[in-house]
Amino acid sequence: MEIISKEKARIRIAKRIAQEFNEAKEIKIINLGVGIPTMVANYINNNNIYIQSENGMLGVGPLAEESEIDRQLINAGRQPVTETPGCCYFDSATSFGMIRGGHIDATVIGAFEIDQEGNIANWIIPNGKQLGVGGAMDLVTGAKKVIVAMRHNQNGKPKILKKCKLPITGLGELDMLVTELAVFFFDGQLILEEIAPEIDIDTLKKLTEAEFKISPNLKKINV
Amino acid sequence: MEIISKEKARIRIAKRIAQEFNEAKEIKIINLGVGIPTMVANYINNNNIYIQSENGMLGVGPLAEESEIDRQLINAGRQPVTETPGCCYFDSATSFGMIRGGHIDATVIGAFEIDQEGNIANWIIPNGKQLGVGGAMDLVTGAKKVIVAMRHNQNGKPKILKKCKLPITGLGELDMLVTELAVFFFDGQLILEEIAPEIDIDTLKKLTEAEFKISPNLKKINV
Amino acid sequence: MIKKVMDIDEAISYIKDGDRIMVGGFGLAGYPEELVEALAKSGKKNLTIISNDLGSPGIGLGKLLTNNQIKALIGNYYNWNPDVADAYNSGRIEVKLVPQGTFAEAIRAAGVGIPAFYTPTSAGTDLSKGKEIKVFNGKTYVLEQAIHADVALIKAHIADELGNLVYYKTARNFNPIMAMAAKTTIAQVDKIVPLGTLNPEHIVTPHIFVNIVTKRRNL
Amino acid sequence: MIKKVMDIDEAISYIKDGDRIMVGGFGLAGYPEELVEALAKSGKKNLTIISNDLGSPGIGLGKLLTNNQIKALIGNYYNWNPDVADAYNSGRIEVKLVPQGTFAEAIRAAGVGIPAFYTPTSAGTDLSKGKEIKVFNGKTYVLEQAIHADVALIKAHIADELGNLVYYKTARNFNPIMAMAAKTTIAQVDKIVPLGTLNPEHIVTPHIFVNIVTKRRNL
Repeated sequence: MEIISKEKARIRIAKRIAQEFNEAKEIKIINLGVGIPTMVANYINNNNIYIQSENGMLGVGPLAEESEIDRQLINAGRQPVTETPGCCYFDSATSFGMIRGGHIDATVIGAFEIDQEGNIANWIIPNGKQLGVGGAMDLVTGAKKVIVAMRHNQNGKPKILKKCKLPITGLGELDMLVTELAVFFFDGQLILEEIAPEIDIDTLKKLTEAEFKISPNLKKINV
Repeated sequence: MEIISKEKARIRIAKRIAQEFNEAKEIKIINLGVGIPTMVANYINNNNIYIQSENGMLGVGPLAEESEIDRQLINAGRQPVTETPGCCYFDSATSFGMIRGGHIDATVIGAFEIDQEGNIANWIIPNGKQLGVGGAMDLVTGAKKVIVAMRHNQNGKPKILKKCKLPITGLGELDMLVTELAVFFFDGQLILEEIAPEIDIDTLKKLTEAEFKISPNLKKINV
Repeated sequence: MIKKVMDIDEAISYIKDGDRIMVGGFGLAGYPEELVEALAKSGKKNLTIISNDLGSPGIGLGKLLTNNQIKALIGNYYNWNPDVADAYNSGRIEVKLVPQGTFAEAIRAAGVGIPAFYTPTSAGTDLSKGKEIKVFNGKTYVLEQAIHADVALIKAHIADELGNLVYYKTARNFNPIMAMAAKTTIAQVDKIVPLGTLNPEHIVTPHIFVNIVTKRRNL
Repeated sequence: MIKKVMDIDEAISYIKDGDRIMVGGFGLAGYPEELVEALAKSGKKNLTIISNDLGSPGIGLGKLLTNNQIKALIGNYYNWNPDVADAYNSGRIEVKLVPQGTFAEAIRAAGVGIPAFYTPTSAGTDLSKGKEIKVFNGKTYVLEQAIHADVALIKAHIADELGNLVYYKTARNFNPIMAMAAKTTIAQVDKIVPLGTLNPEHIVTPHIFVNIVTKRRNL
């Protein structure tokens, strides 16, 4: 039933998003969420990209190796990280000042659901077991570009919907959606820009509840 | 006509206010305005007192001597100052955060007029030649204790009024008023706590337009 | 204003049952381990804990929940400690979730005398329900109120004898803003140095915001 | 986002007639002397200058007024430069007075995405006339809006090659918050050092807020 294995899907999504950043000719500041978003860093090979972590650091380096671990130097996913030259530290109000103030060029986040109005649901699945919002609402509102990284479907159930069923994180904040099967831009509506080489548009439509337009420049995902 | 010369009056006011701070047994942070308030520092002999300047310094030292002058190290009156051990620098938003947030124990300011409702007028005399408010409105609102240092009269005209005629700086913010002739506390009304040795209460009443109560513990100013 | 260097247990004695307590830290980085430990041992109860998260089950701030010392939580991310959802669902504690950026700004606001501010964060979501909204330049904003506390327990790296503070890496997080927002701020530090040792340009938290300094026993 | 080290005149070429320009400094301390000088020479006009004060007559920012480059001022204290009152009274310029603390907070607000906030400052005075007021806990507050700019001209002491900044004594003042509040921030610095030279704990303005770094010619 799976067109692409979970592990391959995650790597493809991360690589495709890294492409966006690898093309940057000017300095860009990005914030990476937990999960696939964190993996994006592994595929960035552009010195113009600097990673901000909302717990108070700009210039986050790779995850710390065993011997480098410092429990007081972590990213927002509580993982031990390293420093890069020119990095700096600041308090949480300044950190979210950067985010809310529109100084972050892009945020890459995961999501449970996306809808055709550009809404993102990624902070809670009401089941009584979760109690947390973190910085998700600030990030989708504040970042100049909101890139969602997620599997196209969840156990065969669509995640790209006509209307989010889960509580939303922000109103129409989506700019770009990357799944293992498709790349969409959002500009008032979803626009399919790239499609996986394994499938055709009819298959994609069956796997996608939301309405979407097809770009006249439709390409194959190439990572 | 003058009961006390201008220079003696200024020194007496500064010394009397310094008394307030010289009694402090705990650390106190104070902010001193331009004019007589700045002179208060000359009479403070208590290591518990630290001076904040709203242009971004805590731990302001004495005015700089000729050889020590650094044009990038000034107080809010644009005078070159010196550092004290443990001093620090911060931006203007943090500086007024200290002030507005109630972290300053006392501010000493000059005034054009005071009234019996505790209003202070010290930011403008509308004559078309002045255009400035500075930090006065923030200081009277934010400081825990607002001490006004001013001459009792201006060329024979009362400055302590029933109602301020000049535009006010803040509503009922006065806590203490020190002139060369009297010390008043304000607690919903003006209360005379100390009187100059040169005059009696009837003379003071003639020189003061505002109504005031007389403290049962009335004392002579003793500096 | 109290201002002195004292022992951890004496410092904790300034906390009363029912107090609103801010605690710095993000996950297990930057929280004042020994102050939290001493608070857990003290048995103080009916506390409102204002913190980013509640550590892990039985670890760090999680201990206060295990000990039934908590009446309410104000914070933003409790998924690292599933005990919180359990306690909330069984009605043992109240929980108020605030988006992390709003949480940080509301703490700073309390420190700088701003009673309320507008933010775009959470507009149109469940977390803005019941809050005042207002449109500026065609965009919707939510009015959020300052978050105050009775006591802030913070962690810093070095203090001078007056209580000027510097921090260490991402252990900084909420500590500098919580220092500003509480009536009494207690800082746990790794080291206390003589006055004049810290470079005035490098001080992050001026001593005006710090009431009590307490030195960490175990480094 | 532009981000590079460039010459002062090239940096100033990013300013257009009619721009809203923030300029750091308090009195004659902490304002970017050479950037202001270059702006005066450039002859750019109809500028709105957002600054604490306007230097002295014909000195510092005062030069821009002498040159008739100013359309409007937003700031708080012009008594050090009597030319300002003259220009205002004769109708040559507009002036908007904002209490200094509100001015600072409104600049920071612009930088951190807060469109408006409540402050107790100026409540009941002439400067709150026409502004929205609201009572919190029995006390009256005034709603103040963020102050944005097209370009910020700031002064710092040292920059690294990325634009991380540290300041010098009371020359810090409005510079760090103005860096956050403008679309384009241009920093005049005394020295540029290689990446990794500045201690990450000592950086006051992270490079995210700085677009152009320009080195002072005359020290």
